[in-house]
Amino acid sequence: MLNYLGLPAAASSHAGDIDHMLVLVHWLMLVLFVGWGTFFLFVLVRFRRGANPHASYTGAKGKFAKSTEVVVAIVEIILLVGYAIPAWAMRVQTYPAESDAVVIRVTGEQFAWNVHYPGPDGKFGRTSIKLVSADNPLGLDKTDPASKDDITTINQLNIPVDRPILIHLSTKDVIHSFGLYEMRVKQDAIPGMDIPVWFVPTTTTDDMRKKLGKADFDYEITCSQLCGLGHFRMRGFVTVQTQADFDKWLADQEKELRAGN
Amino acid sequence: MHSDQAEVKKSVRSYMTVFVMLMVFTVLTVAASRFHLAVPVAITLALVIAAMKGSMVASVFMHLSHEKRAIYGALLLTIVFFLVLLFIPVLSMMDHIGTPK
Amino acid sequence: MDKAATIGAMAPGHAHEHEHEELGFWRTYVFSQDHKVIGIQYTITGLLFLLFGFTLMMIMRWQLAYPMRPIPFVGNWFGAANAPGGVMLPEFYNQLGAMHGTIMVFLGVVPLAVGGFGNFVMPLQIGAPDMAFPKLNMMSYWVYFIGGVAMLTGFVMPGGAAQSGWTSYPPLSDIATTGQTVWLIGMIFLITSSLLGSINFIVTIVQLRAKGLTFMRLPFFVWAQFVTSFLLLLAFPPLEAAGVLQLMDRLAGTSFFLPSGLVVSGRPLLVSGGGSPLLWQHLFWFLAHPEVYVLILPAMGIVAEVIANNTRKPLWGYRAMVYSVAFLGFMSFIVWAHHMFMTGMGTTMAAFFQTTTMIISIPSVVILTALLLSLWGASIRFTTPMLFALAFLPMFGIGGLTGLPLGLAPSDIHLHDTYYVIGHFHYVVAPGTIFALFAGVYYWFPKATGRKMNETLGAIHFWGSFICINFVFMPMFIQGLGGMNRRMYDGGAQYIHNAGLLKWNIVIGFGAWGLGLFQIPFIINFFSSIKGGKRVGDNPWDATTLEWSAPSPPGHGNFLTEPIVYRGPYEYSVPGADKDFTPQFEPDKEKPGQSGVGRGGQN
Amino acid sequence: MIIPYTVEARPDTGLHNGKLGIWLFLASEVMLFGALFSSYILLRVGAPEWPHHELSVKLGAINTIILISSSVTMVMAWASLKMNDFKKHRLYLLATFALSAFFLVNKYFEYSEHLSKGEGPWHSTFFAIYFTMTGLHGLHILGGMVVMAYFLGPGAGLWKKNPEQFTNRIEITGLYWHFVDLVWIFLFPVLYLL
Ligand code: HEA
Ligand code: HEA
Ligand code: CUA
Ligand SMILES: [Cu+2]
Repeated sequence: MLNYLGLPAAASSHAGDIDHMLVLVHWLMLVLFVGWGTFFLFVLVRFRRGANPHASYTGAKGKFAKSTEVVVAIVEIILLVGYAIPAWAMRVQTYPAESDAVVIRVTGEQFAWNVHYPGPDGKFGRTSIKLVSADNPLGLDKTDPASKDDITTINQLNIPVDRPILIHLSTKDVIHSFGLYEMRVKQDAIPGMDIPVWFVPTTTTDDMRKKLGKADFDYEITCSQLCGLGHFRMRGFVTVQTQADFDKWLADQEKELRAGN
Repeated sequence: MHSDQAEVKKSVRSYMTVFVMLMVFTVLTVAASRFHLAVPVAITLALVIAAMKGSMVASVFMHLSHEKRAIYGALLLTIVFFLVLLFIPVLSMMDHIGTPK
Repeated sequence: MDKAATIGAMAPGHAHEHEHEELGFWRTYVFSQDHKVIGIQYTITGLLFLLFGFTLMMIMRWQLAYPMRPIPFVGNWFGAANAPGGVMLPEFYNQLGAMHGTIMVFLGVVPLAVGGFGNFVMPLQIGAPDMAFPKLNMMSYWVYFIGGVAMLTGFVMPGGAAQSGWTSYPPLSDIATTGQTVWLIGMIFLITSSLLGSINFIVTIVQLRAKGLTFMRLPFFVWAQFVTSFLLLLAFPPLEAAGVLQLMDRLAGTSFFLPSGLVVSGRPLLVSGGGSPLLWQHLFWFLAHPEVYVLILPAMGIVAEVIANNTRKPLWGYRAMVYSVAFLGFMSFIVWAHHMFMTGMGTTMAAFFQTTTMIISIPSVVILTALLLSLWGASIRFTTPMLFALAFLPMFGIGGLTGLPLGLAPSDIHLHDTYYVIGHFHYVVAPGTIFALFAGVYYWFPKATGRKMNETLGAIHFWGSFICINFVFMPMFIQGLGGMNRRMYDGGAQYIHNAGLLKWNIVIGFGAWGLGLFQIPFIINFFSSIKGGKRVGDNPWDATTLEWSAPSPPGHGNFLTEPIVYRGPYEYSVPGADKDFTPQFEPDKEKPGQSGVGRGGQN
Repeated sequence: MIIPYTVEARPDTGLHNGKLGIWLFLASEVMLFGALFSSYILLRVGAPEWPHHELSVKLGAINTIILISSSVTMVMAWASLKMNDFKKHRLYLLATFALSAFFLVNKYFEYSEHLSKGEGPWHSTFFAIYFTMTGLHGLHILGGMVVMAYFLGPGAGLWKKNPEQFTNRIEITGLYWHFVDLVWIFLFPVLYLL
């Protein structure tokens, strides 16, 4: 079934669970629809006026209806208790420890994604809305020592493969929604809140390009919540790299940062 | 007229009793608020008194103590949804994975 | 003793004609207090709004099929502020989207399904001379009309109409242009209108049922209207409150929905802060989920009537259907946050709302099953209303079934805010509700006018619409599963992962314009049949419910003699009867008259 | 054409149309104010701190007493009709009207004091809620006054023609009025005392 649903390639450790659920629900839907649909078409032909000029007052008999209803209810309970509730708990209760994970802040604004890495010291610098300006969209306080090594990018998220990624999601203005389709991640960014999102990417961008046979493939960040006239173009990119490549990327950024100052 | 005069006279007496009780309760709430009780206690007390006053108004002035079934039915439904509306949004704010920024 | 006699008292033919003449044009046709005239006013206004809302969408589908290309024919009408050179701007796309949603739901379907059919049919089906509060009824219509017009003035406001989606999520809507203020004012009018209407409906159903018409003898349509009215009555006020709060945010500088520390376009927003954007979402969905059942229940009611009539047999499981519809109504108040899974819900709340969502799907399955099984043993007449009613079943089935993966939070992660959601709900509202409403128009047209609509044009309308509409909405599931987001001005052309899905936008476009073309036979049929349709008697469909005992069209006060009900609503093909339908109003042969059944003798 | 049960009760439900209608209306009002109270709870629970004693308890308490008294005069206006005493009815209704006017005057002083201190709805979440809730409540008072004015003026003629219907109408007005009082009974502690 999975092949027929046409989902984007899966690239995170929990994507399998979600795809599995989608497959199961769609099986349920298909069986019900085909079952009822066949019955429906049969009845339309069999009991058309021409074939059955006199209707029966009593109509259908038997426990057929009740048993379908009970079956639907049971399947739904299994889906809920067996899959949906545990899978959701996995997403929102068992966060990786900050020490094991790659911790990144992502802040939405009309119409871009600001990405903020803590740098080698592992600490995010102080930010303040008073300092926000065109070349400092996050309002990073340059006087705070912790901010000295912080790396910020716009619409570009680099992450290492096979490591838990913990993102602190927030927004400066309106609601946006952080969607990574291949990672099966979607989370609204709500003003006034810092919302944690985590996942473990399993395939680097390069590997995925090879796997799909598409040289121009890239993981994308979509904005899934209407946020104004630029909503449709609020796109970012994710580059999943090997740990070595990622470390090198960080070091390059660091060098650039120092050169800039 | 359906109810006879004597019955109305009797209810007038209960209106007056309720009036006096409402006044007493009002004074009580104001007085209680001066004692600077702990916040949860103060809130509970004030709401309990308000609920008592409210139910007196509803049952006596609005004759809810002896109303027809259709009206009880509609109100029961309303109360259920009222409580849902009052508490589920705040409960779901408390069961939220985000933290204030 | 009892005033029921008054219904009969005014009955004789010339008495009511006399009254008519006294009222004059304005009070007969414009500020009428007659539920039938008001029902027709609602119906026509509702249909026009539907057509308007659909037109907006046909224009949008051009932009989605051929992004940034000038809109043919009408492109130049919109002015440089909206579509310079005939090419739509993103702001304008968002306006059209928000207004399409609002118009279809609040100005089209609800007024048509509840205000139109409910008003016209329900009092007739329960044997009442009119609604319980005729003046209030008139006011509901005019308040609705004013609200609708107010909302449309947004299009000529500076900055254009509301453009934050029909959901109007703040902070976006708080900082939006003036069109949003008009939208809010319009909504407050619409809500008030619906409230007045729902009070009237409930009182009418409880108080004005004819002699012998117990609750378990009510036609299913009346039950659907009854439950719908409760949804309107109790779910709408929270949105009214929310609307007031948003108006305060926009006009009085409050921060109900604005937290502290917002930076908009690089500048700090100067408000006190301390609000919560999620508060709006709770209040909005507290209404809007019950609202979707407001859209579907009257539709199910119409389908049930048409199916019973055209199968020539009683509905299967009437009782189960009634209990299900009541249960559905009740449950619809506690599922709302399934629209909010992605806002950061914890495990407990998510479990609660997923469970209630799964529970609510069961009564829908029961109702659909009952309607399907009603076909067993039938003698099906494929009349135009029946075609639409039959199509409703699998179409609602698709829409309903695709609700299930949305209702499970983990699978909703992938589907939320994609075209899958758009596909889901359009299957329930368009080939579902709209088809049911078409069935209703064809079915009750003879009651309102004394003439039938043309069956050939009807069949063309049906088959054309049925085929086209599936080309519109089926591809949306493919797009949604592939990860195409909704509310995308360029149809998602920016994104690499959508590349393979864009071709469907063209298919959908042609589906939508084809659908538009196939409405022409309907419009022609509708207007030409008013004067030119085939004349028919009072009961052209050989139906059993009370509305068919009144003259077509019914006069002021509806019935010539006081209606008395002797049996359940769907006594078709009763064994031993001399014809294949035994109306509710026909006395039993053995005990003629049964005049012992007084108004009070029922429960 | 006459609509049945506008005056007398339908035997099986025991209600006349207006009575059921007004209760349904009040049910919707419960949900309207319910949503506002819900917003209040949600915003207050989410707020880092909440202001105390911003409002004058004295003015609030006076208004509570005024409204409670007006509820009593209202129910007496109805009871007088039941006892066939139209004169007394008018006196009580007039008293109710006057009390509601006092209430609004009091409210006016309260509002203008806060506004002059710059404590408008834009000032803080607390004042936003205070003005919205009391403002909406005030509009309900105003609506009730319009209805009372009608029954003191042109509407009073119905007593001669159809006393029972007139009594029903006053009863319905009363139900609405008690509800407005009831809302205030909750607003007062919630806004002024907590
Ligand atoms: C009339 C309108 C209507 C109806 C009836 C429904 C019915 C249901 N809806 Fe839908 N829904 C909407 C209108 C409707 N919805 C709208 C407008 C939105 C989007 C709003 C927005 O964001 O803008 C939405 C969005 C929406 C979401 C949010 C998605 C998201 O944003 O991520 C969810 C999630 O749980 C959901 C679930 C359901 C469920 C479980 C049902 C269930 O009640 C369905 C139960 C029905 C069945 C299970 C079918 C049973 C039938 C058969 C078994 C028979 C098959 C028959 C044949 C083959 C003949 N809906
Ligand atoms: C009841 C609700 C309803 C109905 C019926 C429809 C009907 C249709 N809708 Fe829509 N739609 C919404 C409610 C509805 N919609 C909502 C709530 C949204 C979300 C908005 C948002 O994002 O905020 C939406 C969004 C939406 C989108 C997504 C836009 C986006 O995300 O960017 C699309 C895209 O194709 C679409 C298409 C259509 C189409 C092609 C129809 C067609 O099925 C239309 C068919 C209509 C008819 C067939 C009517 C015909 C009428 C007549 C013929 C009358 C004749 C007149 C007389 C006789 C007087 N709708
Ligand atoms: Cu940001 Cu949409
Ligand atoms: Cu819903």
